[in-house]
Amino acid sequence: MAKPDKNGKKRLLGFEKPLLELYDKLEKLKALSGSGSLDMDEEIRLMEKRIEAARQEIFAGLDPIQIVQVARFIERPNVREYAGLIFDDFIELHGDRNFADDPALLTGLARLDGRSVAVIGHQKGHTTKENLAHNHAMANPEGYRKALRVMRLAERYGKPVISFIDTPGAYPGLGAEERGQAEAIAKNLREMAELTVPFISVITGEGGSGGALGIGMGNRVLMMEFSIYSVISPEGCASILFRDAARAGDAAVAMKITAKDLLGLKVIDEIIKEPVGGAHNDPPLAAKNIKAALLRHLAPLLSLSQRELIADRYNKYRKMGIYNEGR
Amino acid sequence: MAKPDKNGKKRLLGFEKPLLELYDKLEKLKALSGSGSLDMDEEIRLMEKRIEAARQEIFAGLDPIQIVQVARFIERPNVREYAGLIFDDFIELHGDRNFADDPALLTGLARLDGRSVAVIGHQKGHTTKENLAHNHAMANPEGYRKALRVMRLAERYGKPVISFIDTPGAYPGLGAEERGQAEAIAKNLREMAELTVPFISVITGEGGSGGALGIGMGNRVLMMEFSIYSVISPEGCASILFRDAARAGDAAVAMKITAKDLLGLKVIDEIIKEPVGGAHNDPPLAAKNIKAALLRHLAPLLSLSQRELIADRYNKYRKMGIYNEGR
Amino acid sequence: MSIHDWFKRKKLQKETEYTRERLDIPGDLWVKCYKCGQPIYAKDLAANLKVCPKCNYHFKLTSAERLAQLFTDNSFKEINAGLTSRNFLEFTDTKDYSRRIEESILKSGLNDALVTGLGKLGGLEVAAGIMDFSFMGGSMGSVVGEKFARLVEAAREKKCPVIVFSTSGGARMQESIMSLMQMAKTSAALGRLRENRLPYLSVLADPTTGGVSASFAMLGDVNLAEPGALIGFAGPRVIEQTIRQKLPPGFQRSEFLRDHGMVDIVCERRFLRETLIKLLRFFKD
Amino acid sequence: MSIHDWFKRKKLQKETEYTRERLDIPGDLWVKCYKCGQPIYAKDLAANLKVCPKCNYHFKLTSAERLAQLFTDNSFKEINAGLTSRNFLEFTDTKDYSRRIEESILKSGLNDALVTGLGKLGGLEVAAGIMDFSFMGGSMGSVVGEKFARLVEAAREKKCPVIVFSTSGGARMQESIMSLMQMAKTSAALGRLRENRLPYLSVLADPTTGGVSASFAMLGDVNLAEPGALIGFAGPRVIEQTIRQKLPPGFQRSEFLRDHGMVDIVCERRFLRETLIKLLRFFKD
Ligand SMILES: [Zn+2]
Ligand SMILES: [Zn+2]
Repeated sequence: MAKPDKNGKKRLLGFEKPLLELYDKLEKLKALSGSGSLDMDEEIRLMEKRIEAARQEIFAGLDPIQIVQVARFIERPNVREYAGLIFDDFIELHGDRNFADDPALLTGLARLDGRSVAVIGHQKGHTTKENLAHNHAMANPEGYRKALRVMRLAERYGKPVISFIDTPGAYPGLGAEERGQAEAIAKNLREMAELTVPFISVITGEGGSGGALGIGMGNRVLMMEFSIYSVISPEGCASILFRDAARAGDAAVAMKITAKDLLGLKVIDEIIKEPVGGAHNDPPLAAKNIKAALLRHLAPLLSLSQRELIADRYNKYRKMGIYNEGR
Repeated sequence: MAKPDKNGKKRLLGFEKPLLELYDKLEKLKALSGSGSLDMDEEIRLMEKRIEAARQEIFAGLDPIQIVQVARFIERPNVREYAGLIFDDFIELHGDRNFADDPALLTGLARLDGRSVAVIGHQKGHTTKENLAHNHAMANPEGYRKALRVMRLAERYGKPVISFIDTPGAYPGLGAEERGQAEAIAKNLREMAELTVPFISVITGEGGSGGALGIGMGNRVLMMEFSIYSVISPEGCASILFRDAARAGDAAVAMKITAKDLLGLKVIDEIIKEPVGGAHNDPPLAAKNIKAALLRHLAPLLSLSQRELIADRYNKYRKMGIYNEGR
Repeated sequence: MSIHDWFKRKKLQKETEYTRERLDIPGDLWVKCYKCGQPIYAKDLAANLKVCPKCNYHFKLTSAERLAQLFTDNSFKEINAGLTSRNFLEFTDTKDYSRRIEESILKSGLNDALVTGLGKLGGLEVAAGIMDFSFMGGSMGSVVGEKFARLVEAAREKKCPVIVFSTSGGARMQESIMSLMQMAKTSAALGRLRENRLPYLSVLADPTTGGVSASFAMLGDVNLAEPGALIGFAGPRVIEQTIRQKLPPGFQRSEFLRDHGMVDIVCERRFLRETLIKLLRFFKD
Repeated sequence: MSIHDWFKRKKLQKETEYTRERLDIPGDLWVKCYKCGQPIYAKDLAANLKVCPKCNYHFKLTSAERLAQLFTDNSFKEINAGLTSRNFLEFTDTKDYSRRIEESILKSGLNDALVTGLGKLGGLEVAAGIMDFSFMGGSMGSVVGEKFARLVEAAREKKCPVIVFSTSGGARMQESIMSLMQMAKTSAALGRLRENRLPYLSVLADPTTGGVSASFAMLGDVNLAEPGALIGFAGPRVIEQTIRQKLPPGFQRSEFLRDHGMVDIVCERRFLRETLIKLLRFFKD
């Protein structure tokens, strides 16, 4: 998954176009090397390095709306893939014991470095068909209720909870409203605050508003380097606040939605480094980085009592907000 | 509501037909008394007493299938009426905070002799239209979940729970199965067992199988004199076990479904006396009897700790069952 | 504030109502009902708690009006009134957020969209929060979240119940992610209140949508709603765009939410105070 | 017990299956699959854990077969095997209940519809209960309830998890109200287990309906179901009579229950043992 496929274009993001020329050259070198007796391994390696360097340069200078593109990229690893790469013995659990199994949200049990944990995450796909099957990771109330059920299961047996956030938002559908989308998210927020087990949230792609927060109230909130987290999409912000849908780029800047911005605002605790060119260029490496961060943040949480864990979380969110105290 | 209406027939049960003649005579006496100057008050009082005596005699000798008829009688007071007569300040609470408000099951908050309690009960109607609106008191899963929500609300604030049972059974519909009727009832059973507040159940009419038990696991289970409680309806039992739908009467006898039978089996704790001719003949008196029984049984429960309340309930149900120990 | 002032302000405030026409005032003394279109004598409307005597339409109330209807003994004492919003992101859309805040303060006479305080209802102490739609559409930013959290803390200290009247278009988008975090903050505060077994009554007024509905507004031990209030997570327009069809009548209204299990009691304004007192007494024992 | 005996007994036992044809045995060595109708060599079927190699149909297992598949190390030790049912109501329908019990004991070689005991799975101690449909359709009476409650008590004493395999037509109607009370008794036992934070895994096999589905079968920390099992509160016939229409295909089957949120894992029999062990290890940490 690390490199573009044969025709090279599908897996490149719009702003990666400058790489196309280099990839073309690489292909030609490979063809040349394969056809003749001339050994061009050295040249190929060199070209690959140039591509790597060019990619690194591009990604070092991404502006917010480009980061939005990376965060939403269809090739980006999804929660099921991360579950397989980060954990051992992942077992999916279906259903909210109530109404349905929501395919937009994956839940299960697994082992992190030998320790039992519950895993929760929004499920995207890599194709249109997959995305339709998972409703583009836009969960219905039953998704949030499934997540809560699994969190409570974990809590009952003292197992930490790890959530992976990657959603445009909670689904704004008719049935979702009928079945209490607002209630489902609200209840999750209150219950997450009171969870008696360590809880870490990782924003891996799109952190879309209440739909993201609905499973994201960890003791620690970590963000992948090229993920975003915001109260509304840049497009939504542009069309509502700026009254100009074309100004999504400006909105992305103004809203401070990148990992770096959010670290500055102390809304998140750490940025997890991504492989050059984004997580999709090397999912195992991305997973390795996530795993390392999870273990690092889990360690101190494991030594806290139930009361301390709740207090830790309460204090974290209690502090959020910037205002004038006034008279 | 204590006497038949003008044409006298509507509110009489089938086996009360012998009373018709007496009622006719009463009407005639009244007409006579009203038309002329002759004072016939004495005669009227006498006839009324004869009716009362005849009714008492009839009801003293009811066989089980006749008790089934009383238990199901459309004139029988329903939970909303009892709520108004037994409690003060009843406030209905709607909904399971999940999917729907089930009109087949009434829940609310009220005061019993000055003490806050939660009230739960199957809701029947007095007309076909009302019964349709309340689905003949056959609750869907959301009814059981609403009940559980209100029980937990009561528990959170240390308020006792009083449930009123009057249902042919849980609704066997398509949607009910889709939304987990079995799960809803099962969960209620487990949660009722663990309730940390005093809990009293009163079977006021039909105690129909799992649908009745689904809100009926009180520390004390009381039964109105002419109510029934069974695992299957006499008709169902007759057609399935006896393979003869006409043998419902035999089934009603064999199944031991009357209050007296069940007191003998120690499945219930007390029989609440009904007014002559059944609760519908004098709802305020029926309510008064229920209230007295509730207060009497509540008193000792109020002095138990949370742990003791759970133990009391656990032991009650743990003991139920008759078997041979064997070798 | 007179009803006259209220209507003047009403004209200034951004109307987020969906299907109803904007208020059309034929004169100073007469008001045209949003719903039935009938003219109502302004004094009659005020005397009727701002409920249309003809069709029972519940007009929006300002926080001041709500307080006056609720704390008839003037027992309400505001707390944390001084908190004001800050443009910490230096956010500018069609207008600078700082200027927006200033203008809203001037227009509404409030410092932000939530008024909090302590008072007595039916002789019982309560901590009360009243949202005001006239302050930037009742949107929730840092100030709303902070005042809410402090209100809950005050209740925990006094060991008294909390009542909050919600009316909100959702998040204060000018505060971006920080407005989202207020959902977490307010819900966490309610978690603590619950741990302390102190009751929380939530009253939903027209409209309550977005981040407020998906946090504290839905979390009442008892959720009450005024008749006909728009209540939902997503706004009707967004849903229509998603499902590409018109929404059925009554969708996302109080009665709909009751029938779908989310609202315990749809309560007419004239019964609201006594119902709240009954509930407070129930929990008090 | 040989597969041959099993089929002989199968013919005797009351078939509560709904849409499928009764088993038709063309000979001793060949079995016709209920679902696909294909003939299967009996030894192949047994070797394949009684799953049709052609269409994956999961045949019913007796408790003995289930135990053999599960406790491959023969570690299972039965407890409370001696309990037998009693005709305490002197109940007679088309046959005296006492006689029914005797006949069922003779036919099945079991004392009642639930076998309970302690054993080791993947090296971990478990308390296990296995229902047997061949004993009066797996119906739950006083003995099933009592053995279930004692099993849970044994688990609480040993501080080990509980695994129960359900297959049942529902309540033992011959015990009338007392069979209903077993729902309360078994669920209360699970409440205690939960308070003790000991895991409970529920495996639902074909069919699981009525009082068993509406009590312990649905209460697993994790609910597993074999593919295609009929699972529901009301039987399909009752529902059809109620709604007066045919039920859609797949209704009340394991996969339907998973999609409707009631079953965590639909697990093929060949993966069942390892999945249970994985789950036990998860909870054990
Ligand atoms: Zn009007
Ligand atoms: Zn087959």
